[in-house]
Amino acid sequence: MRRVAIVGAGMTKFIRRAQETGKELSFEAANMALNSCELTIKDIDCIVMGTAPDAFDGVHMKGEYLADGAGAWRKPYMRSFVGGGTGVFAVIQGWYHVASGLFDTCLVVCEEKMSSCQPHPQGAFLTIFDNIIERPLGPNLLWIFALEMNRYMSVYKIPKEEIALVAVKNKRNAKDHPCALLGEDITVEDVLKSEVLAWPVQRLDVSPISDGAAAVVLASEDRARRITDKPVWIDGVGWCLDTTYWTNRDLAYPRYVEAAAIMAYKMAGITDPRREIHIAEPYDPFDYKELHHMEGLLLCDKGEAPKLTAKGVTSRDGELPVCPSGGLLGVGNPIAAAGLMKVCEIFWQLREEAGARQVTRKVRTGVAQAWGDLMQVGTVVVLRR
Amino acid sequence: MIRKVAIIGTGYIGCFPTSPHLSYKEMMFEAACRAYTDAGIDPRKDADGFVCVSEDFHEGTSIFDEYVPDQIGAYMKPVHTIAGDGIQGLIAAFLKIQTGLMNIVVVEAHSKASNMMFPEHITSLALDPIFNRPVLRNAYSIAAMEMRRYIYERKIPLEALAKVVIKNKLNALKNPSSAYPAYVDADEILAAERCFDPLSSWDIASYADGAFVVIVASEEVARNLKVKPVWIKGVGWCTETPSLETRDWVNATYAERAAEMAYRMAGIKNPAKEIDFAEVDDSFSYKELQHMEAIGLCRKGEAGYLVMEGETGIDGRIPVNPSGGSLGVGNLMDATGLMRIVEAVGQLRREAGRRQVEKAETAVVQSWRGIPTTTGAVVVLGI
Amino acid sequence: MKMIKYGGIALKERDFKEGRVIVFRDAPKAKYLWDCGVAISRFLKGLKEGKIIGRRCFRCSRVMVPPRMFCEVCFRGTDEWVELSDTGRVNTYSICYVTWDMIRIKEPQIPAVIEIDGASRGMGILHLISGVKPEEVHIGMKVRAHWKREEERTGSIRDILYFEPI
Amino acid sequence: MGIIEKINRNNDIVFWKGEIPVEFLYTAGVAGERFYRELRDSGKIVGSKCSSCRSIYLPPRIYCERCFTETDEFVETETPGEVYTYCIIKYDNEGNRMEREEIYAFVRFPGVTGGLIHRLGEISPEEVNIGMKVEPLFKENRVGHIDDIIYFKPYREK
Repeated sequence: MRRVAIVGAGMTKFIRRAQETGKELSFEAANMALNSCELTIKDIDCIVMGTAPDAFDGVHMKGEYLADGAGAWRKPYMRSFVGGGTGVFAVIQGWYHVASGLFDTCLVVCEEKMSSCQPHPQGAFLTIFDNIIERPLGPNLLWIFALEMNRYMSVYKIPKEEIALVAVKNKRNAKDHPCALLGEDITVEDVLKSEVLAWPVQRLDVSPISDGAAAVVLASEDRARRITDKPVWIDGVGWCLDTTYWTNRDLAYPRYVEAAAIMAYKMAGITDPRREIHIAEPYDPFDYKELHHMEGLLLCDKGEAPKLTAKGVTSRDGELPVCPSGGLLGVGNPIAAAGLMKVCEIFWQLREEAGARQVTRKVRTGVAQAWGDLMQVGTVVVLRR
Repeated sequence: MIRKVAIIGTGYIGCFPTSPHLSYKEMMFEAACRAYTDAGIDPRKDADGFVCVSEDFHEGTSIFDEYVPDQIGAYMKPVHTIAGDGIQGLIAAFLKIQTGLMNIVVVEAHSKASNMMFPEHITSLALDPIFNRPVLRNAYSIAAMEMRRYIYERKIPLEALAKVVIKNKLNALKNPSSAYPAYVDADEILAAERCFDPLSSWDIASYADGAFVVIVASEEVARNLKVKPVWIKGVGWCTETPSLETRDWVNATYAERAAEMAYRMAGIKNPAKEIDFAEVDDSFSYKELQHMEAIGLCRKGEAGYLVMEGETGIDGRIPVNPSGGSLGVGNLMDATGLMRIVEAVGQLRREAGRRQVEKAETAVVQSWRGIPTTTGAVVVLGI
Repeated sequence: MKMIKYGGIALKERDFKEGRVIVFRDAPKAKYLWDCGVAISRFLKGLKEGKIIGRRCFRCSRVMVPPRMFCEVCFRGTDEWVELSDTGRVNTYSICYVTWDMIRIKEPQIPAVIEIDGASRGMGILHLISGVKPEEVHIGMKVRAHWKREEERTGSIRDILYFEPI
Repeated sequence: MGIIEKINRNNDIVFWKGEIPVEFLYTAGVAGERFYRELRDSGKIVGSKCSSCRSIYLPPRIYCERCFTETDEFVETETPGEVYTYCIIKYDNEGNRMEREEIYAFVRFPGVTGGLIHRLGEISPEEVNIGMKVEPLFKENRVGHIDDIIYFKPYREK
């Protein structure tokens, strides 16, 4: 199989309401990614766009609308999505474009402008539910998280305090991220006292709605070595979609994340992820999701992730730094862009370019993961220096 | 180093002007069952990956990939959506097989256009919201303006466009799966009101419902099955620009670029000679001519003559849209490209019945994503 | 090393309210009339009659609700309709204080996944719980559907007003 | 494989009505903001210029789509423009006949890549032709909207 590397990365600030159009945000991120590896658009063979529901940006076929902002002028350009899993999936899509042998370079861009959606982006989320037997109940996105979180807490007997530690850690980490929307010092108390939205979900358990874009440049092995002396290899990719009928599943454990992780680990030759993975960016739109996903990624036993967090294992100076970027909880959550931001973070960490966010231990192998749809999809990439 | 990749099975249901007896899930399930039966494979055991093709506002559901896996046999497997045309979905499957990661990949696309209460409003929603959408009260105005400039530059008489409609609707009469077959004459078409002048309603393909599943496999797998493989010899796709103001209004540059890429891969130097028949996008009558020129079936300015002289009929020198195209079968939105693939596979396997073209060894299939886009894809198929 | 410039100009709610930024508005007419198809038409008809209908697959023997005409595990057509009980157990629940457009409500809603009796283990549907104090709801709680009056039922998931403790 | 039981009586057909209940609020963007401010405040139509390929984009944008570099200069567009193509629309998006048919045209300007798509006025459909010169008619009370141009009308030399 042809080896593919990430050679450049870029992103915009994640902000609540951007002045830029979605196209302009895409350009800013893509341009930064190209500049970071000193390439121009002429060096790019194809473009991949990842962006989730059209109902955020308010443009039907928004992949088409965003094309010029992503540098796709007269190039092969394809948009994919798997709900919230899109940001990491876009890298997988870019990977198969280059690994196929058809292209040597690929620019991957992810964008989301949620602020266009009125009266609230929840209007778009409402329409992710089944059109006939769920939407008439007036569901909101918080429901599914709350239902899953409650199930997770109940099955593994996890107290809310332990989960809140994730929000505390990630928002603190985000203070060092120049693009972060919500980097701040909070305490477990603050989380537990914050407004109850949909119990057990409280205001500070949730990542903020945001506008933003991110981009990475991928290259084949030969090209990558000519572009940079620090390529970061995409050594494993995996994705999996579980049944649509989410009310027929046990929400306590994300088996689809496990399936995606196993696929990616197998490809990367990883047999003992707990030893071989040095750093992780699991998807954390809500604090408990980080824990849920660490378990799905087989980085710890089921129900054990909170203990690792409490022990400090997952902090930046810990043995397994998790979401050193600040994650979605701290940096912000422009859905697809947030997923790609995680890949950017692992890229910077493995190259030791993360500045104030650089983790203490030496890291060589990292994993980024995103999740989405009706608690249904896992997307995983394994990256190596 | 390119792996040989084949289409090993196709299945579909449709096409209908409406389809109230089945939900979209049930339609997808039926199409999938037919495709798996055609290929003789079990999706739960044999398929490595799945691609579905859809757009949220066509479905009325955000992030539609949620509602895909169960009914196509993809539950707990690698599935993703391509928000593109069916052919782009097919290309995504092709690429995955090229990596060596997968051997059998299933592509699905469908249309439930009849479920949209105001499809033109949805099309308008694709327009730039700050420069174009506030001005244009009908999305067809873009096609109308493009048609005007195209026929002006190429000096194409309206009779030639009427001929495209006549031919495609006639071909559709020979296609049991078409939603809008008809025998019409030029006078009837030319007398119609130009409701979006210069477009008349004859020039616009009406929407139809249908579901399509195509199964793609590596050579090793294809050779071990009973089916006769149809090889994917070349693929190409391209987006010109979403900007109405900076695009090429005369040439379908996206199709030109996509075709160049596909022909290069397939080793085709002279498509007009080497291609036996073509399925090209005809969402609007003038688009068939524009696309024929773009993918090199004739020189620029010649398409009108070819059609007028009957060269693009089923018995002509270069049959174009033997299926009946979008004008005859119906506009299947994101599924249109796969409908054309299914037709081409049927022709190459010589299973096309009354509309079988005589020489069917190499085919080109082209798609366009519809107004207001400049995105298209091209696939070269052969036996 | 190049200077890194991160794009993204932050606007404030104020900028919009006070007209300091040029904006365009649109309300799409994204309206649909969906085909319910075989399985869901029958499910809705059942609800009108005060019944919850499931569907069985003979190969894996699962009884599925919501019903579907295909079994995703076996990949084959499902085989027969099954009339389920209108009782079940709470699989998980939440106590929600905001509406879908994030307006705060006084009386919280209690959405829940309810495993329906008569369907296979773990087969639930999304619905609401009421007629109980929020703090008394618990996972595993037995509940029964509280139906609308027969003449008010229209063939909708809302023909069940909510589930209440037995 | 297959659906074992189907609907075969029209009596049993059921539809369900629904929608995507959202509204949208779009910012004009960095380049759009500049365009609409100039239009509103000084009745100018500005494009943006790419310093590497020297293309002038209209509508303006912050990047050159071809070179994919930042555009760095806004320049005023000279009128009159020229009708590149046009159409006459008689029905709206719901198929209703419009009270008055509208003529839309793509108007290009000298030295500019791009142009503006807008209405034509003060002319009947039969009189329009490709290549004709047109100029914008501005509203008096402009708010920063594309409708600040009422329409383009046939150009008469002053």
